[in-house]
Amino acid sequence: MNFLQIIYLIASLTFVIGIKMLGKPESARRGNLIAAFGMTIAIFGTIFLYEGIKTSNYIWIFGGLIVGTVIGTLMAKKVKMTGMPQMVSFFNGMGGACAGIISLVEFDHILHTGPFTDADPVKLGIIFLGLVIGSISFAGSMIAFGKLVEKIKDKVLPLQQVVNIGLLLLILGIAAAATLGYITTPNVLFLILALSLLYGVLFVMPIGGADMPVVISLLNSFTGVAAAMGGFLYDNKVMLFGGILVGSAGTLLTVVMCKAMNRSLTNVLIGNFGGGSKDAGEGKAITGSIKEISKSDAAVLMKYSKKVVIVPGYGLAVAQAQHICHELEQVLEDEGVEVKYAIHPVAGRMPGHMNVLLAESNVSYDKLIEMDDINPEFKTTDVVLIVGANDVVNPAAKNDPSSPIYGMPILDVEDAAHTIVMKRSMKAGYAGIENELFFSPKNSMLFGDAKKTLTELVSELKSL
Amino acid sequence: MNFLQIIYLIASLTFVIGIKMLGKPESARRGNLIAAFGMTIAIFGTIFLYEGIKTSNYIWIFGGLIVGTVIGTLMAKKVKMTGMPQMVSFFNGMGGACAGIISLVEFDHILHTGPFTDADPVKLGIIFLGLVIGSISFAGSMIAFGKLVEKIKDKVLPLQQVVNIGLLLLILGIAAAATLGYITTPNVLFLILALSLLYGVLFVMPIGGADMPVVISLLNSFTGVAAAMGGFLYDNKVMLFGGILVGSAGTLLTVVMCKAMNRSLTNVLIGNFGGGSKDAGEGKAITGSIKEISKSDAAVLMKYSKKVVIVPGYGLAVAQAQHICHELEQVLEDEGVEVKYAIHPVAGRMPGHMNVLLAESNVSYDKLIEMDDINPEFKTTDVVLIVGANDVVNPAAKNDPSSPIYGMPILDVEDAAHTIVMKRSMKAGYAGIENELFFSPKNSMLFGDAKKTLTELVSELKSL
Amino acid sequence: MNTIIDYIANNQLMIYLVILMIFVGIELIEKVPSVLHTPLMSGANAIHGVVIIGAIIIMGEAENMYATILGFIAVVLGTLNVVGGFVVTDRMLEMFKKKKK
Amino acid sequence: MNTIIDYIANNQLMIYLVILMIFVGIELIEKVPSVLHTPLMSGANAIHGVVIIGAIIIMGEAENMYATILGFIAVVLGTLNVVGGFVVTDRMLEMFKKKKK
Amino acid sequence: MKIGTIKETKAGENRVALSPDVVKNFIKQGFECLIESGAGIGSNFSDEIYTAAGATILGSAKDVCSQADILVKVNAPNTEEIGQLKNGSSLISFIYHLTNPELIDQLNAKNISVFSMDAIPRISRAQSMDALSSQANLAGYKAVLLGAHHSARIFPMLMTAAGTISPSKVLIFGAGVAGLQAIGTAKRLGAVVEVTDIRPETKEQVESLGGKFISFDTGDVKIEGGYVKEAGEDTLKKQREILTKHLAAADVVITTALIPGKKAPILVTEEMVKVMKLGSVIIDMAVEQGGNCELSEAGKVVVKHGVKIVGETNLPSLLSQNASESYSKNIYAFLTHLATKDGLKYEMEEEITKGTLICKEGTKLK
Amino acid sequence: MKIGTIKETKAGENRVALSPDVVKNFIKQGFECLIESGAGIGSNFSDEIYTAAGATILGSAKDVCSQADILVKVNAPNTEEIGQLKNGSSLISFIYHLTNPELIDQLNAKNISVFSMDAIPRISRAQSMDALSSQANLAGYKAVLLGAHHSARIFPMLMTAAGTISPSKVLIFGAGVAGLQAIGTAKRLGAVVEVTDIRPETKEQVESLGGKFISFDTGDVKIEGGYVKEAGEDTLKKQREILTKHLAAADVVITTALIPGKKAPILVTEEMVKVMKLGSVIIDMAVEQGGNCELSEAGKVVVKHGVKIVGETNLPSLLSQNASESYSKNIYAFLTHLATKDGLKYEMEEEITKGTLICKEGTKLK
Ligand SMILES: NC(=O)c1ccc[n+]([C@@H]2O[C@H](COP(=O)([O-])OP(=O)(O)OC[C@H]3O[C@@H](n4cnc5c(N)ncnc54)[C@H](OP(=O)(O)O)[C@@H]3O)[C@@H](O)[C@H]2O)c1
Ligand SMILES: NC(=O)c1ccc[n+]([C@@H]2O[C@H](COP(=O)([O-])OP(=O)(O)OC[C@H]3O[C@@H](n4cnc5c(N)ncnc54)[C@H](OP(=O)(O)O)[C@@H]3O)[C@@H](O)[C@H]2O)c1
Ligand SMILES: NC(=O)c1ccc[n+]([C@@H]2O[C@H](COP(=O)([O-])OP(=O)(O)OC[C@H]3O[C@@H](n4cnc5c(N)ncnc54)[C@H](O)[C@@H]3O)[C@@H](O)[C@H]2O)c1
Ligand SMILES: NC(=O)c1ccc[n+]([C@@H]2O[C@H](COP(=O)([O-])OP(=O)(O)OC[C@H]3O[C@@H](n4cnc5c(N)ncnc54)[C@H](O)[C@@H]3O)[C@@H](O)[C@H]2O)c1
Repeated sequence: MNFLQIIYLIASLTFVIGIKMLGKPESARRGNLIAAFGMTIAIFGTIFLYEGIKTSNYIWIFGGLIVGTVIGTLMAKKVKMTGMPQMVSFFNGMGGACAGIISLVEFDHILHTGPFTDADPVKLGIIFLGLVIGSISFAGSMIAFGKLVEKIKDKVLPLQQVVNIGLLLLILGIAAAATLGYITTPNVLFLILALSLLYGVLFVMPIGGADMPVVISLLNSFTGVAAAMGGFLYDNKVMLFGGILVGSAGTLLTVVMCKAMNRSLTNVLIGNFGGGSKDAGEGKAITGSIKEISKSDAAVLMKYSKKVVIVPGYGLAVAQAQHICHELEQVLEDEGVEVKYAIHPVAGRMPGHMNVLLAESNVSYDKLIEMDDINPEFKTTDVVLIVGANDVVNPAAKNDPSSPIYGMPILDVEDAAHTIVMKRSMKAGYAGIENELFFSPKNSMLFGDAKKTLTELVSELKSL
Repeated sequence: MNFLQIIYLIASLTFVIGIKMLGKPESARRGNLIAAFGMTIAIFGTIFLYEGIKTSNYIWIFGGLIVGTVIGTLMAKKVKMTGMPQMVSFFNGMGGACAGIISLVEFDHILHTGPFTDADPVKLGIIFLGLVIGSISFAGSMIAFGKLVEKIKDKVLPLQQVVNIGLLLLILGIAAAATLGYITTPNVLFLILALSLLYGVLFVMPIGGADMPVVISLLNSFTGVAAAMGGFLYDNKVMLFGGILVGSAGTLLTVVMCKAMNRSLTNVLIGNFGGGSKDAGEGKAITGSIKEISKSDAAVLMKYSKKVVIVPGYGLAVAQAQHICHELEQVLEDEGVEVKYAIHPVAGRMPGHMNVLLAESNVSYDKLIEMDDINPEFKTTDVVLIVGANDVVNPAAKNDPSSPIYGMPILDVEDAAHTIVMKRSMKAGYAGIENELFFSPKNSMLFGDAKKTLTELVSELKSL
Repeated sequence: MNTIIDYIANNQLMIYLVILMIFVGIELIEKVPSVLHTPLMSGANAIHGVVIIGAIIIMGEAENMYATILGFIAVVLGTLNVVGGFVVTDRMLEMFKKKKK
Repeated sequence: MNTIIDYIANNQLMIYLVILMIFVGIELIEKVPSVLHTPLMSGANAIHGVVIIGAIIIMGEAENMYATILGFIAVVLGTLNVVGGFVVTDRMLEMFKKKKK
Repeated sequence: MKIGTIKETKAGENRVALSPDVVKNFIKQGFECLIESGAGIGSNFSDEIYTAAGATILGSAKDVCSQADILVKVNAPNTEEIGQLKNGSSLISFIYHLTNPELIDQLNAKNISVFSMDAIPRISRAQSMDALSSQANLAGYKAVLLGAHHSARIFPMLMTAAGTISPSKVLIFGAGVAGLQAIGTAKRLGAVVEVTDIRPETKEQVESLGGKFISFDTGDVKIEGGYVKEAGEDTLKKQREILTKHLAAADVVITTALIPGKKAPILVTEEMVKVMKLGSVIIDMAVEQGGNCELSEAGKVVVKHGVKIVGETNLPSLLSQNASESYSKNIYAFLTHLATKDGLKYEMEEEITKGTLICKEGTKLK
Repeated sequence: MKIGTIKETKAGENRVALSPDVVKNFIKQGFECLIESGAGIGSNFSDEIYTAAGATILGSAKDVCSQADILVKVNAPNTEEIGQLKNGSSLISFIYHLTNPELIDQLNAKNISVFSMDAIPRISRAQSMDALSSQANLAGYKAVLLGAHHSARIFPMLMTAAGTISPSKVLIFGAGVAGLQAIGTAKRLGAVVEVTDIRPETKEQVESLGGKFISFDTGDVKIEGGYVKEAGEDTLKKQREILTKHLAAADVVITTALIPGKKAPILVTEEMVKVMKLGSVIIDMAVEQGGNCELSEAGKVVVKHGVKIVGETNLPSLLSQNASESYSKNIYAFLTHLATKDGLKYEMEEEITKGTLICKEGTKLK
């Protein structure tokens, strides 16, 4: 038993260290493994060293472990990269359910010893709390999962917020009443369970699909708190530790994620319901949906690329961002990334505009590649960074005979694995037409003045 | 008493928050005040709420507090900015002494209840450890103080390291023996005290004056540990908390400080004894002593300046650092710092070399100031950043008739409050002569390739 | 009021611990590049799978059918959370495998 | 060996606490600009002046001359550490007063 | 099909309509190329290079004209050359048909289909054929160099042991293709560049090249198809007033303002020249259309009131090699747009054909 | 004391030894300045500007010469001018006394003290008087512009709708003052710049300006006082070999190699010119000392083997205004170093005086 405490201590440490390492790209993977190691010893330590575990139940325990491991591994391995968020949501829901079940069983234990109103109110409170939080987390995660696999649509009831808040207060009120002995029927447990599940559903239901990751992160920290309740219940340090850690880190992570999306948490939870598309500029009517990328994501994406092609356009000139663009190129090259510039013959506003600009910032002539030479290279390009260019990468020139630029040769940036368009808004360029590239699933927008944004991108890259 | 615990809890939190805020220039001052607030409530809480404090002793307590406060405030207020490190060292020593005295008194308490060998060995061990660490910290700090006010010279005994380690082992051996009851005379306490004081002296004695800040930081974390011993002794959470926090933070700070000086801790403690001057290059014999500055210090110095003048020289051209130099200028200007370039007529290797260079990087012509116009301005300049220039700022041109550059007009950078010279080594420039500016007390060297260093400087500035 | 103070005082260590943990959790997340947000969330998700320990305990201590069945389900779900969580995280982090320089 | 394990297990909370504190201490110092090293050191110096609490306790509990004298000295020294420490730190930080932008 | 070109006969013309590179491309497409011996020499293309590229060198212009199905030229042919053309063949060159009506009549008489390179519409997909742009671009560069050449001062600022040389001030009128390239070039050389234009949207473009824009109220300016259609006398007067003080400070002035098919607007009057500094230089790029400066004389460098006024009429020809290369690439893009292997396709509804085709087999279309 | 200057009589010389700014400074110092009417006109300094600066304008050179205590000039005076000089007065100008012994005799005959501006020692404190540097600097800039002027290609790379224009290659021989400024200027204009020099330490300097250095073994080169004293035939041969392939790729070649007091080394032989491209340009800055190119002719632009060889002998004069300003500042620094209000102080041990004083009151010192 004492030895188990030390195992728990070590496991707790691996969680902290693991999370810390997860915060840096180069150590993230090892961090995950370290935490997994800690978890493993905690689990087996508990099985073999925890007093009270009946060896007769080993079969169930190992059976459950094996079943869970097989299913979990299969699911996790099979899911496509794009399906990761729903997978996380699903597993999170499992954790929540697990926490809820613990509360159910513990409540049952209490009932076996007498009317639950005689029990320690603290313990009772913890059990109810664990049940409430675990159930919300479970139900919410499942709804989030459903939304992400697009089985469930966003739905806003009238007075949604009022209903939600009322329901939550109701649940907490019932739980408090039961804890303090004002309610005596043991069935109150199932009432709480049912209401909590309902709340979980209602909570997530109206939130937009694009905001799901934030919601999952929040539910994630809920589950953490639910796990911590288990820790209190059993006076189990590792559960407490792991749970609280995830609870606090998860909450901050949620806030940070909102920030990275330039929104506030309340905004995600209450305001801005509905579809995922976002009208970022005062430009023309936008039909498809665009995706924004944060500077740090863009930085990591480029840093871990083999080949990046920069497409400069008139916006680079307007922002006078040529020097910092050269700096970006150099930072990437220092990281071992191959960087080239794709120069469209009419980029800018005068023949050779980009040449004048880039030569000023000392970009080597070998790096400036003509359109005809770079076009076949896009297929092998990981990221194309389009800096203040628009018409010269507009596929309408190829696809839309009615477009004023139809017939103009363009840079085939769509052949690359990712494109990032850096401009201030969704406004059109010289030709005054919309650009469907912006709505391509491979494309992300990085809004802002080119000089400012590039400067920040360089900082991000350096701090990675 | 319970209320006191809450006070302690709050105080502990203020310490963490205080230290966190001390880590950022804009919040540092408030952080200090917050910690001071926590300390105040902890002190008065203890006085009024701690069970066992006799009101008859209030006079002594308040007397001591008043005496300490008056002396402490006076000393702290009177000391010159340049005398800060010795002041810190002095106060640190006081804390160490205080911790030592606590051990003395507690040991005395034990003696009053019977032979100390009967006492709880854990308690005994803690008392001895507190005494040892406190005394070392006290003696070491006093020596460090003496060195900083230049009353004490560096002195290395033969076999210094062996003697030191032997002495430390001896002290710990005696303390262990006494704890475990192998030594029975109470006088062992004084032996330990004496030996610890001696060790403190020997420990700091040989370390070079320039390395003192690192040593003080280390002694500081020692005192923290000594305070934590007090915490264990009285099961006093706030002492424990504050002590360990300072112990761990102080230790890391020591390491970080070494890193910032480009040295390792062992190097400071064992190697490289002797004078404070450092031979950073393969240049000619250096007579005076030079001072290095870290990039982040340089960054903060410039950021909090009103006016910075950049003196470019041939090294800027060699490093092709003109673009990043312009970037530095812009970052500083964004911070509200006035930035100008002082162009010496023969800087570089051809007439107008600096103009060609800086125009390439788009530095505005208005910022390029001729020597005759900028010279009177240096008096009102906070920082002059000399990038790869040497002869053009060499005072020998004015002072040393035998110098080959005697009679050449130079930039009077010495009139400014600070100068920072950025170059790769102590090597001479075109004229092949040494530059006494480098040894000026107002000057700091920032060694490294101009491009690389400026790039890092810009990153530092952005991250501040 | 007093009971609260007493409670706090009696569970001091626990409270210190909880506060410190929250502190550590926050401190760890500050300044994480946003590309790591999802893996981090996923990793944290796996870590709260530590709730499995509770499941193991109820399963291990189970004496009746109710507890056995629920316990078994809890173990399975908890394991799903842990194993799935860590494996998914690892897969997400594969993109950082390629290390250069 | 067993005694050590027992000791650890019995003082678990304390150990968690100490480890976490160390962790927090380290986490706080990472990435501090070096110009703040000296003020930070000075601020930390003031904080370990918390040893004054010990001094107050021995002083407060003092019954004999020995304890009284030593206690008094300890209080004075501790106060010096605390007050001097905070004031010096504050003075150092004056340079950051001027805030622009 | 045979594409031919001959040596340009216009005085001072060093360009040629087909570069060896483009010859190579045409031959790859299945055309035949006929080149008059020595036609490329002014652009540093020797007969040997052409032969190596696969062209047939013919001894005289007559040989080429009489054999070519399509004659490509830089300048419009003279009467003699028209006489030698194969009846019913096609001609592609700068024509400026509005100012040359009798030329059109002569060509019509010989049933020549005429495409005018100066009439390429300014639409996105025609950019690669836009010879006016390609030549104006080079002219903008050359104008700056000519300014620097004629100035007794250097462009960049230099701080030297012998004192500081202040940078030259370059003042550019018109931020079209030529003007923008001039800004870029003058900035490169280190000058302080000021620019004025009556199209307000050029402000951003000027600044994107690091130039300083001088704004003034441009109330009554009409713009059509990217070109200034008309600028009222009011605007011009206002402009002159504001610019006088900038002129007084300028070391080099470059004027590029053109209104297609009209006499160039007078931007710098004699009065304004008088305020300029001794030794300053004006490069009047519009001199052929009458000049933006009242005092400029086509084809001459004159000194008036101490100011050198350079009236070079054919700036691209001074960069003959690059100019010929660009022009032939424009021709190539244009011809591959128009031609099938059997002849030219006359899609009269297609914008480019419609814009450029002046006469079709004896019928005057414009 | 009266300082005077006259209009330069050497053909093609537009410079003048005193600029209005410097006149102002001299007058502030208590000197009197005499200027021949029209002396500054070639540098855009009118008589009015001089008058405004405080100078006395005199009608003829004779008037100035006969009154001035110190005559400052750019070029050495001719026989007629020497005849007009006041007996016992002083003369400051470029003299090149080694190549002009009879000039010295004439001056001695009139008891003139002669300071030669070409003999300013290259020491740090004399940098502000170093007229060779100040003029070479401007010459380096001008050489590039001349190269660009004579080339049929533009310097920068341009990627346009009409195809990509590749950048010009500029090859520079000699990275002295002129060579370095040429690198800077050619880089600015966007050319790809290659440089060669026999002093290996110039590699870093070349690179500091963004040029590419072509190294070769320079075993037997002797350097003295910053100048190349002698370069063996071996080195020159090796250099020629290595450079031939660079020459074949070059569009503009600028040669600046000088060895003081000797005939300039031949760096580009006729054989080497033959490998060069049609239409490429050589600017031979050493043409006055015999030229670095075998085929160059002083004062002329010749075309040989299809290569334009520009033999401009007086490049600074083409930038007369800046050149005069710099030269006069050199003169000013020199004179304030030498002069007291009562006359010149002849501290014969002082390095600058010692270096520059050719004759003192009738005695030839060198
Ligand atoms: N090269 C020539 O000779 C020439 C001459 C005349 C016309 N054109 C035409 O010009 C166009 C050139 O294409 P392009 O792609 O280079 O330019 P573009 O299509 O005009 O697009 C430029 C884009 O840059 C963005 N931008 C402007 N300022 C910015 C800033 N400070 N920071 C970040 N982004 C900024 C603008 O979007 P936001 O406003 O949303 O930021 C704009 O959509 C073609 O249509 C071509 O036909 C070319
Ligand atoms: N302007 C002209 O016309 C001309 C012509 C000829 C001679 N000169 C002479 O050249 C000198 C010019 O003075 P100056 O102050 O500009 O140059 P300098 O005295 O030659 O000093 C340049 C300094 O830059 C440092 N440096 C070189 N490469 C560097 C790099 N990559 N990163 C950082 N630092 C680097 C060198 O120190 P480290 O090696 O330690 O890095 C060197 O001490 C004067 O003596 C002048 O008389 C001028
Ligand atoms: N297809 C394309 O994308 C394409 C290609 C080339 C040019 N263009 C556009 O065509 C337009 C003109 O180009 P250009 O260089 O041939 O122009 P241009 O030679 O016709 O005129 C030069 C400039 O002079 C200006 N100007 C006229 N009168 C003036 C006055 N009184 N004062 C000052 N400035 C005056 C005009 O506004 C124009 O900017 C521009 O909008 C250019 O972007 C488009
Ligand atoms: N006081 C000063 O600080 C000062 C002022 C000006 C010049 N200088 C120094 O004087 C020196 C020469 O300056 P300059 O411009 O008047 O030089 P220069 O005109 O005498 O010669 C030009 C260059 O040609 C090179 N050269 C000679 N023979 C060559 C060959 N065969 N092949 C290639 N290159 C050859 C020389 O090395 C020199 O670099 C330089 O070291 C310069 O830095 C010093």
